[in-house]
Amino acid sequence: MALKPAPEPASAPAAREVVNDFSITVATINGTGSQTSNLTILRALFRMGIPVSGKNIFPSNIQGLPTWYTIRVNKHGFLARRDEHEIVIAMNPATVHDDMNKVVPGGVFLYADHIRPQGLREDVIAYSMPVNRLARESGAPPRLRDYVANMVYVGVLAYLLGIDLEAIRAALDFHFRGKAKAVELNDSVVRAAFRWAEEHLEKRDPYRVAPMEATQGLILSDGNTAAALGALFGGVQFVSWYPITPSTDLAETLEHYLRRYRVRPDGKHTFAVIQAEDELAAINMAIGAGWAGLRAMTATSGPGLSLMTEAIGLAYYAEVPVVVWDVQRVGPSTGLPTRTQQGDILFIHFASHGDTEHILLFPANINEAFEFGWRAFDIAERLQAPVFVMSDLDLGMNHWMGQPFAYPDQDMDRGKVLWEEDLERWEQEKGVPWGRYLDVDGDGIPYRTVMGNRRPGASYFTRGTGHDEYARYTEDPEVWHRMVHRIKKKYRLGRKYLPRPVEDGPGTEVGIIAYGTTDAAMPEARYLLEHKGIATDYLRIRALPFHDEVGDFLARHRAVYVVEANRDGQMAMLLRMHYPQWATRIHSVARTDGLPLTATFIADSIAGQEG
Amino acid sequence: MALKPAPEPASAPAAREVVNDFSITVATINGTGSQTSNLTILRALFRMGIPVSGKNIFPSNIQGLPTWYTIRVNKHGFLARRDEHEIVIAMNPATVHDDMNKVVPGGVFLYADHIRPQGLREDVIAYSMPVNRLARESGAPPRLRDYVANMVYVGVLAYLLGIDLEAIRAALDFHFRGKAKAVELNDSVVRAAFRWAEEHLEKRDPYRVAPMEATQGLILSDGNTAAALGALFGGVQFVSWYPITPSTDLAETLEHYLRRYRVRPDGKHTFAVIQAEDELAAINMAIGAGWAGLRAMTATSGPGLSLMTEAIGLAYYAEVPVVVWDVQRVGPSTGLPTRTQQGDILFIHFASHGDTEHILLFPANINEAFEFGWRAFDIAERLQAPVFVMSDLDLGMNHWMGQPFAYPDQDMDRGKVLWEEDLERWEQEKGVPWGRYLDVDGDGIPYRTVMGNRRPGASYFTRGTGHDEYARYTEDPEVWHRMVHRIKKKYRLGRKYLPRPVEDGPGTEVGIIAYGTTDAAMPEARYLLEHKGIATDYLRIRALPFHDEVGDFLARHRAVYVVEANRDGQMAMLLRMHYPQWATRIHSVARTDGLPLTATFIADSIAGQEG
Amino acid sequence: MARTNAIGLTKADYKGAPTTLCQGCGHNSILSQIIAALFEMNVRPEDVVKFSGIGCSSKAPTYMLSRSFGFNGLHGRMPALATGALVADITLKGIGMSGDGDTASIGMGHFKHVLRRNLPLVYIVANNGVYGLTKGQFAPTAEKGLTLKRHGTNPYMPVDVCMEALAGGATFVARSFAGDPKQLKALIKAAFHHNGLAVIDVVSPCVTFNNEPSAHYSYGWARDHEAPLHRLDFIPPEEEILLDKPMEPGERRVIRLHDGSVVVLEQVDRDYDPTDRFAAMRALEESYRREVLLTGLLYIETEGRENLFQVLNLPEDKPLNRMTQEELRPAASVLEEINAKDMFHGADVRVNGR
Amino acid sequence: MARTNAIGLTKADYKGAPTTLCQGCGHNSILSQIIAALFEMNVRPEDVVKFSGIGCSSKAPTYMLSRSFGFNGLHGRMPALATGALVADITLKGIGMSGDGDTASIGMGHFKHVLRRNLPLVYIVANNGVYGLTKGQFAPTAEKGLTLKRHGTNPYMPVDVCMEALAGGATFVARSFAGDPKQLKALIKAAFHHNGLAVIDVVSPCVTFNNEPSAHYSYGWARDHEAPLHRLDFIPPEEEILLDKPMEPGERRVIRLHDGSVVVLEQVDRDYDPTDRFAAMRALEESYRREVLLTGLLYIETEGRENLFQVLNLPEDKPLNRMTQEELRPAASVLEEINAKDMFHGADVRVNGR
Ligand SMILES: Cc1ncc(C[n+]2csc(CCOP(=O)(O)OP(=O)(O)O)c2C)c(N)n1
Ligand SMILES: Cc1ncc(C[n+]2csc(CCOP(=O)(O)OP(=O)(O)O)c2C)c(N)n1
Ligand code: SF4
Ligand code: SF4
Ligand SMILES: [Mg+2]
Ligand SMILES: [Mg+2]
Repeated sequence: MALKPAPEPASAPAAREVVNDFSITVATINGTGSQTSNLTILRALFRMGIPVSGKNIFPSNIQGLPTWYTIRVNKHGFLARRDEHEIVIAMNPATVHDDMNKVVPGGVFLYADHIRPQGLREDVIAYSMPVNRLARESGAPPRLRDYVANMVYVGVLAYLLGIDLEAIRAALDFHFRGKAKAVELNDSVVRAAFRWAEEHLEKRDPYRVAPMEATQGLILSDGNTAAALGALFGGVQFVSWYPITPSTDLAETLEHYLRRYRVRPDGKHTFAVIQAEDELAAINMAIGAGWAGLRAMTATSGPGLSLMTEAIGLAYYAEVPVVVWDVQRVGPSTGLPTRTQQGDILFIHFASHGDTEHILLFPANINEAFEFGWRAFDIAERLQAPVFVMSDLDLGMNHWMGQPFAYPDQDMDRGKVLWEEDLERWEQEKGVPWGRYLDVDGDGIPYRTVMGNRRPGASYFTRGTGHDEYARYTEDPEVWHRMVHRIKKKYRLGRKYLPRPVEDGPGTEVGIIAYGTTDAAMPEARYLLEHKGIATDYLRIRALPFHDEVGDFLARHRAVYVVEANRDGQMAMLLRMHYPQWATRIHSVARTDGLPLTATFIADSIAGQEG
Repeated sequence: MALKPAPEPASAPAAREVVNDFSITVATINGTGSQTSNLTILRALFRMGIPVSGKNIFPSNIQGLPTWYTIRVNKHGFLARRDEHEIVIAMNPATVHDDMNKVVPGGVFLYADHIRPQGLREDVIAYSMPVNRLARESGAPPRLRDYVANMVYVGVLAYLLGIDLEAIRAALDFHFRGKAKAVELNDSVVRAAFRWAEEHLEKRDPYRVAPMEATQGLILSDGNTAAALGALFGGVQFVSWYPITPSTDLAETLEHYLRRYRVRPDGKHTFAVIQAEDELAAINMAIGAGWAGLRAMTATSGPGLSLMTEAIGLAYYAEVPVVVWDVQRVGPSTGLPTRTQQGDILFIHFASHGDTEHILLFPANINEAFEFGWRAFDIAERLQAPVFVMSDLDLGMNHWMGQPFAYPDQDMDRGKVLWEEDLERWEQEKGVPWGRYLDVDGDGIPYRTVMGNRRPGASYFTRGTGHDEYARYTEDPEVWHRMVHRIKKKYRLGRKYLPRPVEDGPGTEVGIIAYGTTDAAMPEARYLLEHKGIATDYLRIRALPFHDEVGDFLARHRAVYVVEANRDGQMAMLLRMHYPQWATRIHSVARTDGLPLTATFIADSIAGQEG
Repeated sequence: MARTNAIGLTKADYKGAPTTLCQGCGHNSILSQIIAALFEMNVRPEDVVKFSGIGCSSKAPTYMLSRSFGFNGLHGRMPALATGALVADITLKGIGMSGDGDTASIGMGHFKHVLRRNLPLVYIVANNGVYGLTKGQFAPTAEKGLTLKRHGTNPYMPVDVCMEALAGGATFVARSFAGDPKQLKALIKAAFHHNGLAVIDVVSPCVTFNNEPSAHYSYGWARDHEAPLHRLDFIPPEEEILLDKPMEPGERRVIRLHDGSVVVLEQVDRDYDPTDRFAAMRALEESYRREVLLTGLLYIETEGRENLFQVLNLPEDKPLNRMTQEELRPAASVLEEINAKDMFHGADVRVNGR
Repeated sequence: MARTNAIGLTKADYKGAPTTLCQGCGHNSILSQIIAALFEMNVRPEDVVKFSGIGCSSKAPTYMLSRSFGFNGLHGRMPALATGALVADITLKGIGMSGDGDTASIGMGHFKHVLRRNLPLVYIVANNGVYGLTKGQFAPTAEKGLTLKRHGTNPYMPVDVCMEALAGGATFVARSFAGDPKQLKALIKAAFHHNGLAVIDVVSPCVTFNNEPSAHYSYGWARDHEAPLHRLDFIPPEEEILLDKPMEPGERRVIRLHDGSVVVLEQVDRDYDPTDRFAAMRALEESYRREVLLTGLLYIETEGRENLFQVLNLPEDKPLNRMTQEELRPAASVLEEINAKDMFHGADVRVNGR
């Protein structure tokens, strides 16, 4: 999504005007409805054509605790999180001083007058807003006061930055889906606040926005919605899930859309969604459904994944297609349920006892969340295997720009399923009686029938215990050996069905590897590195097991930095394991604190190691 | 346990006498009580001073299916499984032909006359035994007939091989714990069969045994018993478990001994054993107990481990000591429940979502099973961490020679626990208020209090969510980062508490690394390699994370072969991951089919790769 | 020649692989009765699908109905596995076989929740009071005080599978005994025709680990203490004519199932109303005090409760798993609509005034 | 100055960290009543230990008793966690706090099994019919037909925590309402003195996600439909004197607990015998039909059932977790005995004839 970086440094000196290049952070209390205001600002800027991203830093709590929303505005399209906050809007008395201290020198501190910070910093430009008074004057009913209070800062900010009031109006229209009364009320508060600011504030800061054309044709979405839509267009038939942040929205949004678009004219559903009693049930249900020929999925996060471990092994060894979305949050253990991490890679790749090596997909943006949403089913059914889509809270719950979602460019690939007539034909063609685990094609992928196929000989008995090519129980050592190596072959040859890595770069000797949401920081990080004199090539991994391109990339570079949001450098470890010949050139750039990585951290780490 | 190998090749040509160097396999039906007979043979040979090992290849079934027991007799002390069977005793009509085909050319095929093999092989020496008749004549009551029938082959074999009847008598005495009637009955059957053989069989085969002194002072045990005894002498206080083969015996034997040796004169128990409702409960109970200051453990196998995954992450991050025995069986999934594997290494090392790197111990023999049985508690309590003892079915359920168990040479290390008075003193000494997760010693290990400590300030609230040094809930990014890196430090520095690797070898350029039961095949494998002109050094890993010696060993050798009983070469993968600088010299020798690795396989694989 | 049923099949057509359970194991008898019931009801094996967890009881489905699909899943997870699968083709009838360990220990949660969902499934608990496959530890259904040679004396109160099913809102709850083939077969038939989840808790002795005559799950004790609530007969819809013979009130009860089949209960001691959930609980509670093995159809709810397929609003004309891309992937126009209306859009010319 | 109790503590000594639950959340009221009960009973906070699972309800223990140890474990696993821990020091009293999702959904199996074991633990289910912390999905206890804006209408029959406890053999089963502080406090006191597992299912409204007046777990509905079985009073052993005032039979019931404390039940509508398990089930069943929220002490079993500590034969003179190496590690002579007698030995001179 990044535009061609301009030659000037990312942030300009405070003295002159700063246009379309800063971050706004709103500090509020959760449960007070500030999300609407924040989204309104985000959308209005986006509508003005300016690249934006929005990130919600919220507590694992329902009401009353501090929460922050950060909007990054960047004309180059550098949209990763930054540590610097140019504009802070303080609405929460509990954190007002910390919030003030966050502002960069020369930045803006905009605060609700009733939260009364004790002593303002000299090096920031402070503005106070009569939030409660304006809310009162809005004429909103008392129960909406808190809510409306948040619209005040939208109006004041609009004045200070020059946000188009029409764009705000458009954002409100969208948000309230045209409910005129709500739009009117909010819009009037925004305009009143704007007018108040016009009259009472003297603009002393350098920040402002100016229309661009950089978002034309783009949309804003969160990754969970994108994933849900992807699954919808993937023809998902069965969803079993158990609530857990940050994956809950994915399942709920999916059910919402299924009820909208997958009910037949006679009222019957072409899907089933079951809120299970726990994740053990959720995954076992999905495995039952996948086995029975449905496109089946579940969505969860770390703790749920951990509970699914045993069943994952069953799906691996009994060769049952099933899609599992892991919207990663911070672990180990319950960890930080509302913060982001890329920490489940190693665990899931090797999940369950015995030898396994699972397929992981790494969507990096909302368009890939959508695409992998449907493609994961094709892969799972083609390879008769569990497929893990490794999203994270940052992608899943934050707001990202992207292309409109693209309709699948391939028909659904149901894999090697044999129905009644197919089976007949198959046996004639192949000249052997069908066996569930026979590798007749040499690709390690057997053919399967599914429950309901009434042809004689179609049925078989599935189990997680040792079985031969005809699915018969056996403890024969040779057969066990043969079966697990056939499965290994299936995974090895099956890599061709997985999304290939994406590469970019001039062909230098320093490489960077990243995956998933860490990609968001890469254009800026590489830009910063270039300015430090380090030109880099970039490869983004989109799936495990690795494609050959990954090895080639390692081979071509003197040093390769693997960037990821976890403590141990999990992908770097995997790369070393798989590419012993290049192991020494693999360097880890890893960090986890619950927040998305910043470009500065990445660039500094790499420069430091290169230096 | 291996003796200095003699210069002659392992098996001599069939023409001349073969003394104390062959394998006997008994093919029976499970549930018919042949285990007593097999153990009797094993023990009698052992009592004669001859090195032996006994391996049971049994089905996951209670009654009626084929089962095999193989005794390896080897004067050099080479006691690993072999693929060659010199003597096969066939008692099972269902497998008689397969069993006959197992015999090496020139070997012995001893069969019960009623199972009537159709056509005997020309190249084996066959003897038939009137098993039913002798059993009938034994005067044993009809319900014991089947059972007694198995004693017949003991007697016949004793005659053929020259097994000392007194040694057999001693074995029976031991087995029946002196119950005279049972001993008498069995002994008389053995003697009758012996006499019958004397009268009716003409010995035509070269195999025989001769007394040695190689087992003087040694004992025979299985690893599960050894582990249970180790835990007993480790002062285990709490055991929660759920039945699963092959770990069940460990828990049951432990309870047996606890009831024998840990009941106070007033009848009160100094332990608690709870058969839990599942493995989720078992591990959470053990974590509760470990948290509360008990030496707590559970024992399970693959599927149970998989279910414990979430709780493992909790113990890691909340820093709760707990010991988990994984008696490995064949996975993935339910796999082969009664076969052996070293397949859970990667999974457990990285178990649970988020960054983890668990401590694994690898006992290779019954003495280490005992030792790690007590030492694991010291480690868990010292490091406030879950500790996994990676046994396997081969060690746990098979019969091994070893030294008598050695009483712990160290006092129990309860780690940094503060009781009422300690806390007082601690705060004075350290000059800070105590905090559960404060790293005052710089070793990453905090001090803990436990429930029941009534001193003001002693209590704290434990959780799997983010917490600071004082165990207070927090979502602060810096604190999260600090805590997980402090934990990482604890594991890094804590390696010194783990059993160091064991090394052996002349100092050549080819190294071998193995761990756990694969060790049993190493003396013979290295002997075979030496005879192929490949001198080897050997390092046996006894714990994860790795000690520095492992890296040094890699550094010192041109090529290092990592031998293990799994499909993917899991330890080799870990070594590559941790030692990128030596990654290319690490070669994997891995195989899994449910049976223990043979020395021939290992030697041939290494020789092949050395090529 | 072997006898054939109305659809031309012999009993052999309902068989599975040769059993590897112990000789005399109760589970083998249950298999025989399932086979007999399906044979007599003229059910095509292809119309049945088998599920199980882990245990001797859960291995059992291998030994019947080899013409049916089957899935021997994970320990305790059979209800979840079956739920996911059965949704795929609601024309198939599911049989789930589980053990007391599998259901009442590790699987307790799923058992409770599959009841709530009223999944159409014949759920058989082959109950022997022990964990057979792991060599005879106490299962949670073992009676308090049961003493086993290798495991001492059980100090805990037993779980009563039927009481749990009743408390959990099951719509069909029965108890039977592997040594009472006639009753068991009738119950299996009725369960097969029930329009929701049917629990049959079968005392199924483990001859190897828990068959001392004093043990409540032994053949001996069960035979001596069985107290059937009624004599049972199942009459399929097409044979309803049989009911025409005169009936005296109080002697029999006739329960009509959703598909027109009928269960006839002939009174034994007293008239028992199996549509009264509360009476069922009382009968169970009394059976503890009287130390008897109460068997029969404890409870049935024939109307009022939707089954899971109804709740999910699944089509009846076509199984979900036979649906094609046309039915499953919404048209491109739908995505266009979503992109246009549900997503917020970037710069547009009007706003930027260009 | 703040009032102190008999052991010199003020209410503040029973407090925890400031609550972060929503204003008006039922769980906050439960916390207040626990605090009040312990304060009034003169229990030292150091003698109590807190456990919970995951959920708003499970966060709650943070907000009370900061002088007690506590462990906020994993979702659904509180019963297991508490079992392991409480064994370590049986002089401590455990309070477990859980939610309807935590107990009746993911934790159902452990709930059932901790009942069987009769672990001495006050087990409070803060029941709001929804998953609060994950934003208001239906919990398994939600009434059938409950409609929530974001989640549609619940099609499944509810799990009744009290019925489950009764069916599972609990020895103390009560239901209460966060809006009835007096009754709740009395029940907490009684539970605290019960010699085994005490389940209190508390209707504890989620003001954020499930408080529409038509919803059964709302303050409005619960207040309007509460039907207490009795008025309850708890009298600690040392105040037994209070009971001396004359009693008329039929008006009150007096239940004596193992430690000499007493629960006095004053009849409301009819005389209710809480020692009759079966009556409890009937009362519950009727409450469904009458659509009322039945509260009070549904069932108590004061004798006859051993608790887990008794079953395990734990010492009373010293907590397990204070035992030393001398008590825990058998002497070297024991190992010698084992080595000598239980292990089979290799070559001995006699046999080899040397
Ligand atoms: C997760 C897991 N834990 C434990 C086991 C071991 N296991 C196999 S069967 C069984 C008990 C079966 O008992 P039950 O369900 O009563 O069946 P039965 O053998 O008595 O018929 C257990 C614990 C397993 N296979 N998986
Ligand atoms: C294994 C696991 N699955 C899911 C979650 C997410 N989760 C957190 S709280 C909760 C539900 C809590 O509901 P309840 O027990 O009713 O408590 P309440 O918030 O309503 O008080 C869930 C599902 C989790 N933390 N762990
Ligand atoms: S062990 Fe028991 S349950 Fe298992 S097959 Fe044998 S008799 Fe049946
Ligand atoms: S969301 Fe509901 S349950 Fe959670 S704190 Fe708020 S009111 Fe209580
Ligand atoms: Mg059983
Ligand atoms: Mg709840």
